[in-house]
This record gives sequence, C-alpha cells and structure tokens, in this order.
Amino acid sequence: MPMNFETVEVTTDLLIVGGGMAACGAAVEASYWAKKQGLKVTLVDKASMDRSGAVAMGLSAINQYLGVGKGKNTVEQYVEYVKNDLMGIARDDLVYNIARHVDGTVHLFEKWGLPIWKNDAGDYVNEGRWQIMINGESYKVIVAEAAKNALGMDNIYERVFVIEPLLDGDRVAGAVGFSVRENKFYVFKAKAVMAAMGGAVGVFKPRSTGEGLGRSWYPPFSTGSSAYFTIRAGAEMTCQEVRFIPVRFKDAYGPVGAWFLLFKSRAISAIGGEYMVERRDELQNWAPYGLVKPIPANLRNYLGMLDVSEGKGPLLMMTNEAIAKLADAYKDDPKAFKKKMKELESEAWEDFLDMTISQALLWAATNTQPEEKSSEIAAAEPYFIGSHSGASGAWVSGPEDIAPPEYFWGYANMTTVKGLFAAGDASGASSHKFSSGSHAEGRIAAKAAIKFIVENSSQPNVDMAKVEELKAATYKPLELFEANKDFTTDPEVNPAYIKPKMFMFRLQKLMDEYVGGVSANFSTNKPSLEKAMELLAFMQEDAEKLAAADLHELMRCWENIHRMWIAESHVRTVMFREETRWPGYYFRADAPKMDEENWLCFVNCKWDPATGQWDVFKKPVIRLFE
Amino acid sequence: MPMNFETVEVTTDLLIVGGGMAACGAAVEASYWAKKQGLKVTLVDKASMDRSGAVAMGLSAINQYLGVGKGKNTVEQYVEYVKNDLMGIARDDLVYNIARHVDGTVHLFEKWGLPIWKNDAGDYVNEGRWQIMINGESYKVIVAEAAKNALGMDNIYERVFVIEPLLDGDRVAGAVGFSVRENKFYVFKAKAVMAAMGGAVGVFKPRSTGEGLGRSWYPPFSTGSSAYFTIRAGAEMTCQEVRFIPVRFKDAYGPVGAWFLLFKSRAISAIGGEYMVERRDELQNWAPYGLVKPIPANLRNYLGMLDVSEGKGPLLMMTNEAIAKLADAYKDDPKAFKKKMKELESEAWEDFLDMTISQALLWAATNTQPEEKSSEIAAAEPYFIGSHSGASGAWVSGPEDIAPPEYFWGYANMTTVKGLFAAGDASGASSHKFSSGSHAEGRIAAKAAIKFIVENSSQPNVDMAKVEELKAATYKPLELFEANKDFTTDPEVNPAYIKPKMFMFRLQKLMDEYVGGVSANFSTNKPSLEKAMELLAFMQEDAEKLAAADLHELMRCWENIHRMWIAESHVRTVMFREETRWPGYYFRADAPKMDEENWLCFVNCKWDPATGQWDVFKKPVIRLFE
Amino acid sequence: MPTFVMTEKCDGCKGKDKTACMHACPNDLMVLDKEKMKAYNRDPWHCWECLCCAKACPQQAMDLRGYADFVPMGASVTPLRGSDNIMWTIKFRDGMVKRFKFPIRTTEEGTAVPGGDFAEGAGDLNSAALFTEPASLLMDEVPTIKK
Amino acid sequence: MPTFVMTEKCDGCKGKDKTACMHACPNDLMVLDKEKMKAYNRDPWHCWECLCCAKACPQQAMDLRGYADFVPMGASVTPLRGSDNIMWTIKFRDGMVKRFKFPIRTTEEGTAVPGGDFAEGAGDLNSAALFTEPASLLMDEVPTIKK
Ligand SMILES: Cc1cc2c(cc1C)N(S(=O)(=O)O)[C@@H]1C(=O)NC(=O)N=C1N2C[C@H](O)[C@H](O)[C@H](O)COP(=O)(O)OP(=O)(O)OC[C@H]1O[C@@H](n2cnc3c(N)ncnc32)[C@H](O)[C@@H]1O
Ligand SMILES: Cc1cc2c(cc1C)N(S(=O)(=O)O)[C@@H]1C(=O)NC(=O)N=C1N2C[C@H](O)[C@H](O)[C@H](O)COP(=O)(O)OP(=O)(O)OC[C@H]1O[C@@H](n2cnc3c(N)ncnc32)[C@H](O)[C@@H]1O
Ligand SMILES: Nc1ncnc2c1ncn2[C@@H]1O[C@H](COP(=O)(O)O)[C@@H](O)[C@H]1O
Ligand SMILES: Nc1ncnc2c1ncn2[C@@H]1O[C@H](COP(=O)(O)O)[C@@H](O)[C@H]1O
Ligand SMILES: Nc1ncnc2c1ncn2[C@@H]1O[C@H](COP(=O)(O)O)[C@@H](O)[C@H]1O
Ligand code: SF4
Ligand code: SF4
Ligand code: SF4
Ligand code: SF4
Ligand code: NA
Repeated sequence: MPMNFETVEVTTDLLIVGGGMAACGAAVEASYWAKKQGLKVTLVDKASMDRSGAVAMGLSAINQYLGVGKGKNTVEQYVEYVKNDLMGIARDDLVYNIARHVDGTVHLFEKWGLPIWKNDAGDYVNEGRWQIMINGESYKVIVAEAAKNALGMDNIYERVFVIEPLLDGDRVAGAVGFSVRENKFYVFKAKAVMAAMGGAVGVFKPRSTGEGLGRSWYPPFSTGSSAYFTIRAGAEMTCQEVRFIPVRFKDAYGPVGAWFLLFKSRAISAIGGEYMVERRDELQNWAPYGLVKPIPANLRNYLGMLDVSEGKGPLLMMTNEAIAKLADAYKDDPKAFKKKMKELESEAWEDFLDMTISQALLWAATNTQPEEKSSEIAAAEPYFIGSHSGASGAWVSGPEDIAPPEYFWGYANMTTVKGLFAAGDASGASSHKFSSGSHAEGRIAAKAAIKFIVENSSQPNVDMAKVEELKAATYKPLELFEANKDFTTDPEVNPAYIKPKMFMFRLQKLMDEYVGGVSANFSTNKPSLEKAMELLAFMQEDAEKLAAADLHELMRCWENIHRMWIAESHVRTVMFREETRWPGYYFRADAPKMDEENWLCFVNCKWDPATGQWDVFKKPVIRLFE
Repeated sequence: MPMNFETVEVTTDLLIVGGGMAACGAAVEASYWAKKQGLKVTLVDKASMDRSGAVAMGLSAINQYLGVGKGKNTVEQYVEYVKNDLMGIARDDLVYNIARHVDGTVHLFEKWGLPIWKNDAGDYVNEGRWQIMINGESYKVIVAEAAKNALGMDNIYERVFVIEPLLDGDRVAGAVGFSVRENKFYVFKAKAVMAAMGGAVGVFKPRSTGEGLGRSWYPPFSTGSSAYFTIRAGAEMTCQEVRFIPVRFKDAYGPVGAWFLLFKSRAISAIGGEYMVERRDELQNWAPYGLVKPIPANLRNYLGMLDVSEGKGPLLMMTNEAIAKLADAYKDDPKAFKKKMKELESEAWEDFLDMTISQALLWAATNTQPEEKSSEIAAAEPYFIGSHSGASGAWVSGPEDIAPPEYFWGYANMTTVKGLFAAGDASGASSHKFSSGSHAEGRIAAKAAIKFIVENSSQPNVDMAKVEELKAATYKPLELFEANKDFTTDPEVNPAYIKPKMFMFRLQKLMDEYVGGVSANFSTNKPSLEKAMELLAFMQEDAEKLAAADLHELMRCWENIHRMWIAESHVRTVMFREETRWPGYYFRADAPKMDEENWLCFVNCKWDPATGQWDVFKKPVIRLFE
Repeated sequence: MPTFVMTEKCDGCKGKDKTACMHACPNDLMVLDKEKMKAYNRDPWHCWECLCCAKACPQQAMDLRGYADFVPMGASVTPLRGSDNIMWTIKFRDGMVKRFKFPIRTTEEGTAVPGGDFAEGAGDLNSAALFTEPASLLMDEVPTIKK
Repeated sequence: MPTFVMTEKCDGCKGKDKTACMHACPNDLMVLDKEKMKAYNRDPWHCWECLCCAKACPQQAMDLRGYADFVPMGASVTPLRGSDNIMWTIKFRDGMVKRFKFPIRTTEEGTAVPGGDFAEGAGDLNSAALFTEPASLLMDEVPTIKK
C-alpha cells in the first residue's frame, strides 16, 4: 500500500452524495433544471448506482402510492396516517409535500420499465391502502438507469466513499472522499450539496452473530453516512431518538408487509392466542395514538414483545392459515383451487425472492412450504432509517407554499446549513416515504437546490489547508497499520491499533446492552445511558487508532466512525426525552409512560463544528389541519 | 495434510481421561494402589497437565474446605448446605463422601507447595464459611506436579484428544483419541476408565461476540467431553437440566465470591436499592429453600434478574463502599489506615490476577480502581459444570458405607456402565466440590476403580473393526475438506461442508434463543424446546459435514460434536421436568412454579448405544439424615 | 449465503478492468485475485446475500450457501437473470425442487427516458411543481393547502 | 488479551521441538511458524486470556492486549513469573502504573511428593480411607454415617 495518494479536484454546482432512491430522484430532477440554468450536477456513490443502496436486491412492493389523481386517497389522509403512526411526532408539511408528489414518481417508474402488478381492470394491485405490488427484482437497476441517462456517466463518480463535508463559514462548500479502488482522494467543490447516503444499520448488535451478521433487514452497507455528514456540517438533526425496529421473519429478516396486508395473515404466539386481539386493552395506555387504525407500528411490535417477555414466544406468522383462507373461495372447483394455490405460492416466494433472498433460502433449508407451515417472526435490532417507520435525520425546511414560518427557511429540504440539502433516510420527521417517497423527496430537494444555486451563485471558498488536514486524517488508518503491523506476528492483534470489525463489535455491544438493544429487551434508563456515554467517550478517543490494511478496510474504518456519531446523537436524545413514547421501539424503564404535556414535541440536536459541543433541545410540533 | 495416520495401541489397567483437578487427584491415588497391586495407570490429556483444565490460570480461593479435623464444621453441615443450595436436588451420599475427604486433599496441596493464606494464629484465612484464600497463580502447576511425579511421564499422553469410549458389551474397554500434534490415532485398551474431562462451555451463546467470545468465566476449552463420553458409553446421566449461571463482573467475568464473602460487599441496582433486601418476600415462593442461609445461588441470581427485567439495571458491586467499610476501623490511625488500604487494594487485584486476568485488565483499561468506583455485575451465559453450583453429570454409585441401596452398585463413583468411573465435573448430583472436592473425588473414584480392576481382572475385548470405523469417522472432517476445498475460491465458504466455528455459532444461537439463554432472558417453554429439538436434528445430520483444515481444527470439530450432545440431553431433560425449580438458572414460563409433590426428584436420562434411543425418567431423592 | 465462487467456472471476467461481480456488489466485497484470475468474497460476514454479484456473473460461476451459523445445509436458491425476466431454482434440503419465473422489466435495457413521456411542466423554478408535473400526477395541478 | 507475540523478541524457542508457549496453552492456540521461526496465536477468538503462554515465554516476547471488542485500548497487565513469586505490572489507560508481587509456591519446583509427608493409611483397598488417610485429615478416622 503506497502512501501516495493523488488529490483529484472536481468543481461543480450541485453535488449529490449517494446513488440510492433519493439520489436517483435528485439526479433526474436536478438535471432538468440544471440544463435550463446552465449548471453542472455531479453524483458520487460509494458503490455502483445499478445496485447501490437499500433497493440493491430489489423490492416486492412500493409502499407509498396514494392514487390521488385516481381519486383513491387524499394527501391529507396520508399525513394523518403518518402522524398517528409516529405517535404524534411528524412534520405535516414535509409529509404532505412528499405525498403530493409521490404518485408522479411512481408513474415515472412504470414508464421506465418497472413492472407494476395490475388487476383485470388495469388498476394497480394494492397490497394495503398505501402499498402497491411490483415485480421488483430490477427496481434499482431501472431507477438508476433513468438517473444515469439524465446525468451522463461523466458526471458520476462510483466507488468513491464520501467522508466529510467542506464548509465555508455557515455554508456548505463541498465534500471530500476517497476512491476504494484507486489511490485517489477526491475534493468536490460545490455550491450546494445534497446528502442522500441512506440510513444506518449495525449501530446496534444484530441478532445474528458469526457469519450471519451480514443478514440485517436493512442492508449492512447503510452505515450512517447521511447523519454523520449533516451532523459534521453543523446541521440541526431531529428525531435521532426515533430508531426503527421492524418485526420480521426470524433470522433471515423477511418483511411482513405482504403477509399482513396482501395475504391477510394473523400472527399468534407459540402458546396460542393472537396478541393483537388479546392485548387490545393495552392500547388504551397509548391513546390517542393507540386507538387509531392501523395501529402504530411500534405498538404492534410492543404487543408482541409483551407476549415474548411473558414467555409465550416464539411468535408465529400463520402463513398456512392465510393461504388456506384465500384459496377457500375456490374450494368447490378443484381446477380453480389448484390454480389459485399455485398463484399464491408463487406470490409468496416472489415476495422474498424480490427483496430477501435469504428468507427464501431459509424456507428451503428448513423444508418449509409457507402454505403448509407457519414461520416465526421476531423484532429485529434497531435501525436508523427516516424513510420507513423511523424518523431520524436532518431538520429540513418545508416547502414555501405550506410550511409554517417556524418550518420554513427559504428552500425546501434545505438543512439548517446553507446549501446543504437532505432527502430519503437523510432527512427526518417525515417518515413513511419508503422507496417511492424517497425518490420523490430527492426530486423536491434537487429542484430547491438548483433554486438555491441560482440565488446564491458564488462558488464558496474551500480552505485547502483544511483539505490537506482531512486528507491526512482520511488515510491515517493505513499509515497506522503500515507503521505498526510488523511489531506483532499477527496483524490482527496489535496494541497500537484497532481493526474496524472489532471497533464495530465494540460499538454494537455497548449500544445493545446500555441503549436498549435486543439483549436488553429494548429497554434502557438514565444510568445505562450515562454508562453508554462513558464508553462512547473511550471509543471516540480510540477511533484515532483505527487501522486499515487496504482501501476496503479503510472504508470500513470510516463507516464505523460514521456509526459511532449516530450512536452518540441517539444516546443524547434518548436521554433528553424523559418519557416512553414509542414502546416497541424502545422503553425508558425509568420514565415508562407517554407524557403529552411535556413531550409532544420534537427533540432536536446539533453539534457545533466550531466548539465541538452538542446541544439538545425541543422544537414544536405544528399541525397544518384538524 | 497427508491422509495417513498411524494407529498407536496402548494397553493399560486404569485409563484416566483428562488431566485437570479430578484427574490429578485420581493419578495420585491410583498410583499408590496400583503399585501395591502391580497395575498400570495411564493418563491422557488434550493439553499439558501443568496448565490444563479450569485451573489453568490459577485460582484465588479453595472453595471447599471444612476443617472437620480442626472442629470447625461437620460433614453433615456441608451436606445440608449443598442440598439446600440445589433446591433439594442433591445426592447426600456423594456430597458426604467428598466432604469427608476434601480436607485431606487440601492439606496435601499445602505440602506440595501451594501458598494458603494464614492469619496470625497460623490458621487458614477463610473467605466464607467453606472457602479459604490462597495465592493460587500456580495452583494447577503444583497439583499437576504431584500427579506427574506419581505416574511418571511415560504413562502420560499429552495433546491427545479423546473422542469416544470403547465398549465390550456392558463394560467399558478403553477409549480412542487422536494426537493434535502428530498423525497418530490412539487406541487405549483398559480394564477401567475414569472420565474426568471437565465441564462444558460454549453450548450457549456467550454474552460477548467478536474476539471476546473466548472470554467465558469457565474456560472455552471445557467443551463437554466428559458428558459426551459417558453418554456415548450408555451411562445414565443426572441433572442434565441443571445448568449453572454464575453472576460475574460484567464482560470480563471476574468471580464475585471474594467480593461478597471476604470483602462483604453489597450489590445494588443502578437505580439504587439492594435487591437482596428489597425482594426478600419473593423468596417465600421458593420455600423451604428460599428461606435458608446462605440463600441458594440461583435465587440470588433471580432476585437480581428481576431488577434487570424491570429496567433497574445494571447491577453494581459496591467495591468502593466495601473497602471503605473494611478500612474504617483504622480511620483514626492514618498510617495503619494507609497500610490497610494498600493491603485491601493488593488483595482485590490478586483475586483477579490469580484467576481472571482479563478483569484486572478491564479495570485498568477503564481507569477503575476498585476502592474508588463500583463495577457492574451480570448473570453469565449458562454452563454445564457439576463441580460448582450446577449439578449435571453421570449418575454414579455412592460409597459402600453410606449409600442407600438405590444409590449403590459396587464401586464408589462408578457410572452405570461397568468399569467406567466419573469425577469432578463429569459426575452429577454432587455440586459444590470445586477444585478441592474435584481432586478429592478423583481420589475416591480412583481407589474404587483399582478395586474394580482387581475384582474384574480380565482385559475386556476390543473389537478392532469398530476401532477402524472410529478411526475413519475421526478423520472424516479432514478428508471432506481435502476433497472439496478447491471447488470454491474461498475454503471457508463451501456448500459441501461446514467449518467448526460456524457449527458452534449455530448451536449457540439455537440454545440461546430457544432454551433460555441470555437473549431469551433465561426463559423457555415447551414450543421453544420442541423447536430446539427440530433444529438439533438438522445439526446432527449436518455434523456429518464438519470439515477441518488441520489437526487443530479437527479437535474443534469434535469439541463441537461433544457440545451438541450435551445440548440434546439438556433440552430433553428441561422438557421433561415440568416445573421451574431453579429460577435464576432457567425459567419454564409455561410451568412457572416449583412443584415439590411431583418434581422433588432427579431427572435422569440415558442414551442407548445399541438402539440410539434416549430415555428420560425420574429417580428418587433419598435423604441420609434429618 | 454468503456467496461463493466456483473455481472452475470463474474466468476472472477475462481479466477485464473490473469484473461483473466487483462492479455489482453494493458492499465492495468481491475481489479478483489477479494471480489466479479468480474472484472471491473478501468478507463473507458482511455479505447481505443480495445476489447482485451472482445475477451479474456472465459465467454462472457464483452461487449462495446460506449463512452457516443458522441456515441448515443442503438447500440452494439460484437465479438466472435474463433481459426481461428472472428464473429461480429452489432446491429444498430434502431434495424437493421448485422453479419460479418473474418479469423484471417491461422496456429495453438502457431506454429509460428521465421524464417518461409526460408533458413538461411550466418550467418555473419557484413553483411547487416538479418538471413532469402536473402531468405525471395524472392531475391538473399539484395539490396544496390553502393557508 | 488475546495474546500477541512481539516479532523482534520471539526467537521461536530456538527451534526446539515444542516451544514454551505451545506447550503451555490449554487451548492449543500457539503455533510456531517454522519458516519465520516466530510464534503466533492461531485463533484469538478462542483465547481465554489466561496468560499461561506469556508466563512461560523465556523471551518475554508475549503480552496481552484486551479483547478489542469490549476493552478500551491502551492499558496493559504484564506478568513476570519467577520460581516462587509473580510480579505484575498494571498500566492503566490513563497512564497510572501499579505493581503487585504475590507468592506462587512455597517449595522447590519438581519436589511435590504425592503423599506429602503424611503417614500412609492401613492400605486396605476395601475401606473408605484414601492412602494418606486418616493422617491427612488431621483426624483419627474417616468420618462416616452410622446406617
Ligand atoms: C432493504 C429493504 C428496504 C425496504 C423494504 C425491504 C427491504 C429488504 N421494504 S419493506 O420492508 O417495507 O418491505 C420496502 C418496500 O417493500 N417498499 C418500499 O417502497 N420501500 C421499502 N424499503 C425501504 C426503501 O428501500 C428505502 O426507504 C429507500 O431505499 C431509502 O432511500 P435512500 O434514502 O436514497 O437510501 P438508499 O439506501 O436507497 O441509498 C443510499 C445511497 O448512498 C450511498 N452511500 C452511502 N454512504 C455513502 C458514502 N459515504 N459515500 C458515497 N455514497 C454513499 C449508497 O451506496 C447508496 O447509493
Ligand atoms: C475457571 C474457574 C474455575 C473455578 C473458579 C474460578 C474460575 C475462573 N472459582 S470461583 O468462580 O468460584 O471463584 C473456584 C474457586 O475460586 N475455588 C475453587 O475451588 N474452584 C473454583 N473453580 C472451579 C474449579 O476450577 C473446578 O471445579 C475444577 O477445576 C473441576 O475439575 P475437573 O472436573 O477435573 O475439570 P478440569 O477443567 O479441571 O479438567 C478437565 C481436564 O480434562 C481435559 N480434557 C478435556 N477434554 C478432553 C478430551 N476430549 N480428551 C482429553 N482430555 C480432555 C482438560 O485438558 C483438563 O485436563
Ligand atoms: N399489520 C400491519 N398493519 C398495517 N400496516 C402494516 C402492517 N404490517 C405492515 N404494514 C405496512 O406495510 C408496509 C410494509 O411493511 P413491512 O413489511 O413491515 O416493512 C409498511 O407500509 C407498513 O407500515
Ligand atoms: N452472596 C453469596 N453468599 C454466599 N455464598 C456466596 C455468595 N457469593 C458467592 N458465594 C460462594 O463463594 C464461592 C465462590 O463464589 P463465586 O465467586 O460466585 O464462584 C462459592 O462457594 C459460592 O457459593
Ligand atoms: N487469493 C485468495 N483466493 C481465495 N480466497 C482468498 C484469497 N485471499 C483471501 N481469501 C479469503 O478471503 C478471506 C480473507 O482473507 P485474508 O484477509 O487475506 O486472510 C478468507 O476467508 C480467505 O480465505
Ligand atoms: S463475475 Fe463471475 S466470472 Fe467474472 S470474476 Fe466474478 S465470479 Fe468470475
Ligand atoms: S451477495 Fe450481495 S453483498 Fe454478498 S457479495 Fe454478492 S453482491 Fe456483495
Ligand atoms: S515461548 Fe516466547 S520465544 Fe518461545 S516461541 Fe513462544 S513467543 Fe517465541
Ligand atoms: S492466553 Fe491462554 S488461551 Fe490465550 S493463547 Fe495464551 S495460553 Fe492460550
Ligand atoms: Na432479553
């Protein structure tokens, strides 16, 4: 590993960081407006856009589609749904903005070639009220294709891992990163930057250990770069306490949506009994949100967890019963019945083959045919993902036409740092955007960013001394490794440095045990959180000793530094919010109840790049209607 | 790796398998009687006797010493203590037998050179009523030295891993094993065999993952060979449901004995409050055992676990408070106070340096001085260790002079298989023997074995066809590896085989989740146990596909097969005992109460080598006094 | 999974600059051993089993064997991805085999036009409408809330 | 720990048949790389941190660095084992150093006599008494229960 790295400077107008759903949306939209304005748009992705991000494997459904133009739902109804699902904590303006644009994005997907299921009348097949079924193996390939066609490959940098923002006073000035394939350090200078690097997995210990720890529901390559990037730029963050814990098919993490909604399956405990029915009374304790339909995701989790805590587990998804019920209508016509069964079988397998191949393999490996045998489900480890049922991310401006003054500062989806935009998992308090909403939000943010550039057309100043400093810090793990590796006879065990995998394990263990992970039964309290802060402080010091044998490991070092910062923002905000608002996501055992009077508010936080100090504070929840 | 292995035959009278505390006791005793009778004694250890087994690192206390000859305690009092600590489930005859001999063994240790703490009057310093303090860094070195001197090195085979018993009808005929250093397959032919291969760690998922998974309290090289060996010989086993979960200093697993007993420390929860005081009423539910002093170990665990379940954790050992209290008597004399503090500090560090160096390192790494700061404690993962506060092991005959007829079949410590003896962790229902009692029990068993040989002097027949079969099975993992490894470009990922580390993870995960490990909150129920049986059945089939790249990995394959068999015996017996008798060790959520009427009995089990069938059944608890 | 590479079948993508599997993996796991001209997964513990690599391999040299730490052995799930559909062959542990075929796209590869064929909007950088709107919404205007 | 071997200090026990560290490890972890004549721990994930290896090394070539997945960096705990005592040097993360010395045996190495110097018992294979009993019990007879 030569310690000689070329610095490559790229000057552009808009820099899109990330190549996932939000970034692809941004690319398509930005290209249009940029062309009109004679501006340049550049995209940088740590992987290859064809298969990067959470949709790499594919998806079997689009989870946000309203059908407003077809008269099926109103935008207001979606806002209502999201607000309740997050126990009252959502930005109406942001959710509204995404919801009013998302259908157009889905219609584009269809034009580009995404097969969307249709019924005999030619309408999309709904999975649930807001979800439509797709043949989504190539979902990402198709969406990336449109983005690439819009940008042109010359403006795309793949396999470049972005680490830090560049700042010019209170304005973003670009970003730095390194190639994981070549000895090249990239300095992107830009007038506006969009953070769209997805969510964070692996901050908490996964349920699997050993080889299977790659098997998270959300991908292990969602490593928290969005949050790190915006935090380090000094942007205000919101809902960093709102992690998401999905209930998933046990071990292989197959999603449950199709089973609950499309197949209308029940879940019961192994001892028998349907927790959603038997524990209905518990929902009163979380009124008004406990009493709405659908019951908020965290409360659905919570009722199942209560069964598990009482020793009634494991929980079972009654796939066999569900399929039998659906086929029952055809029972008098053996041929039709057989055909229906084949169709249901194929749909069941496609659901997983399109987005969680491991789950299909686990069925095959345990001789499980879903029409014959139930499967276990379980709560996963916590993730940070503002696009699904979590809410963490940057605090961004709402759209001019609907945001109240407290939520508006000039450009939709701009963070509190000038010129820095965020979308998808990167933006907070606007849950339930999923793949389609993330794309739509990317478009919204990109258009606003172009407007920002037009109105702030000077190229920000980039301090090249700072860049040199960042370059040195970037490659330090390689140097540390080279300088010390021969001191011991095993490069993995050396007192002078720590390898990123062990660093990751260390972070995951402390988060798991003290901050309400799986082995702490998703429960925490003040002394535990204080202990977590103590251990995180040690980790921050030890991060200086991360070592990498090659560029790939260098990326792992940085990914874990990114995770560590999310961890800290999470611990600080969970500590600040002295109530339990989302049982099923986490439980503050020392503040076990919801407290509407004091805590029906956002908890925001901000790290000051100048002082290195954190600040955690409340922001109001403002309703736009009803 | 040449597939050419020499077969080495060793014919002897008594074969001692293992080189730990029990085996060293057996070596010393057997040598004496064998010499008198002109018999040969052979010992085989998978490691080097100097540092093999659970005492490898040293110990800081001898946990069983009665001082009967010094008038301090009676043997009966010890039996009473053990019986209550195991919630009524103990063999009075076995416990009595060990307790009446153990002092003599400790006195020998002292002669051999073990430094035992003495007070000014020249008496041993007690840690607690039954425990005495030692400078035990070289405890095992010293004990092994006496054993080696007794046997002579010619009769000792080190670095030979014993896998299977040899049988001649209903009598043991020897054992087979392989060298982990040379291409040699060993066939030991013997008239009697003593199983003394220690306990089992790593059957359940440890708390640590990543590199730290070697850090169990009991050593990771206690891999269940004793139980496997006796089960496979067809011996009746007892208390296989009685796993042991020790409370230990968190993460590094430092023992708590010295802190609770010598330093008289309290444990509290992080929220404050002493669970042993606040939860006293809970003990009524476990009467009569809940009401004795000392409170049974599992109930001590349980009260702490209740705090943790309620979210009051972590639990804290108040080392600082304890030391302050002990030094308080000297507070008026600054010089004496300083001296006392130095002494206490040194004692505190020696406790861990003598037996859990990691814990000392963890203190140093977290800038913890025990006199200044409390340390967290936590329940460890389950272990199988009949010599400490667990009780699993072979069902052995009691001693002629005291055992009731139901418990006596000719020779003390003989299993139900003729000529096969067991001691230490290998024998069941005689808990609380610890290092000293294990040594004493080894002596008892060895003397009885010599008597057996004298009275059954024919050399049993060894079926050499069976030996060839065993040899082929032994090395199969090497062949499987060689034959398939080039099929893929990474020898670790191959569809034709499974490496032992992944096999171990698979076992640990299923035991953890379905059989009441850490992440299941030590709780299980019938459906979970049935699921465990299903997954174990798959594992048993897949064990045929274990692969090893070298002799070391071959040992890992066999260790994990051994673990898997203990796992099965555990699941079967936990399933059979339809009550919760040892909350704090495990909880049957579907049978949450103790049931004296139906379950004040041993649960024994037996695997039939002829049919491959398991049998699980009750055996009576017979009291010898009071 | 994780994925494995079959030694015999892999041709290292004929030594091209980047191999198909390296190009595909979203987690940067696939590496070409240039001496052997064979690819391998450098960190199976981080493998998501997404099969992006295997689907892309022109030699069908890759397959998946379930995470050894919890998936019983012997089963397989193998994709064959064509231009408009994907074929899956599922082999159960007990030997049973199932096959499924699903569509993956309705257009020719490479033909996605960013704006679809929706009419362009008014081109006003200050309005709430995105560039294909309102047409792509199948509406006459973008919804808003009367403040 | 796990243990590590300092490259410069290890002399491979001068190529002897078995090295001190290999001999000591109860878990069969230490291996000598015969080409480099240096030892290494082949499986740190299975290391108990018992330091049997380090205590035995004639070159003081081994030390321990805490399990990286939960022990903060920078501290060390280093033994120096003599014939009758052991010296420990504890370096805290914050730089503080403490030293402790403890006795480890009261006799010369190798001199342990199996029966101590206790009087032999009656030599009756059928009695409950072990070969050093009753003397080693400091009693006149072995306790029993009157049946
Ligand atoms: C994994 C997964 C995800 C989903 C589901 C099932 C499964 C198994 N389900 S179900 O469960 O509900 O079934 C959903 C579903 O069916 N339907 C749906 O619409 N959405 C679902 N999601 C959620 C969506 O996927 C999700 O909402 C969006 O993808 C979020 O989009 P975005 O915020 O753009 O994140 P991304 O992961 O797509 O993209 C991130 C990009 O950033 C890159 N990147 C990351 N760090 C970087 C760095 N440092 N430098 C440079 N680039 C750097 C990545 O490479 C990537 O390009
Ligand atoms: C690890 C540990 C153990 C203890 C404690 C703290 C710690 C940190 N504590 S405190 O916590 O309470 O503090 C105790 C204490 O302070 N005082 C005490 O008296 N005992 C304590 N123990 C318990 C005793 O150590 C234990 O009771 C005895 O050692 C049990 O003796 P034994 O049953 O002989 O097991 P062994 O582990 O010593 O020996 C096993 C031998 O078998 C070999 N072996 C294993 N498998 C084999 C195979 N397949 N083939 C050939 N050989 C094969 C081993 O190499 C070894 O020689
Ligand atoms: N039981 C349920 N009731 C209502 N909505 C659900 C339920 N389960 C899943 N969903 C929704 O279905 C979609 C996919 O869910 P999941 O597979 O859990 O990610 C998301 O929009 C979920 O909110
Ligand atoms: N709180 C306690 N009360 C009584 N005995 C204890 C207590 N803690 C530990 N012991 C005993 O002390 C010895 C060592 O304990 P441990 O360190 O837990 O293995 C064993 O004999 C334990 O039974
Ligand atoms: N040239 C290679 N060919 C095949 N597999 C390799 C190669 N190099 C490393 N590996 C595997 O990649 C993983 C990490 O290897 P390393 O970090 O080089 O020890 C291990 O599983 C190795 O077996
Ligand atoms: S894509 Fe296939 S053929 Fe090409 S290098 Fe990878 S495994 Fe080999
Ligand atoms: S399966 Fe996915 S994560 Fe694993 S190597 Fe292939 S592309 Fe990478
Ligand atoms: S004992 Fe020390 S010098 Fe000898 S081989 Fe081991 S590390 Fe090297
Ligand atoms: S510390 Fe102990 S287990 Fe680890 S290598 Fe040394 S002797 Fe072996
Ligand atoms: Na738990």
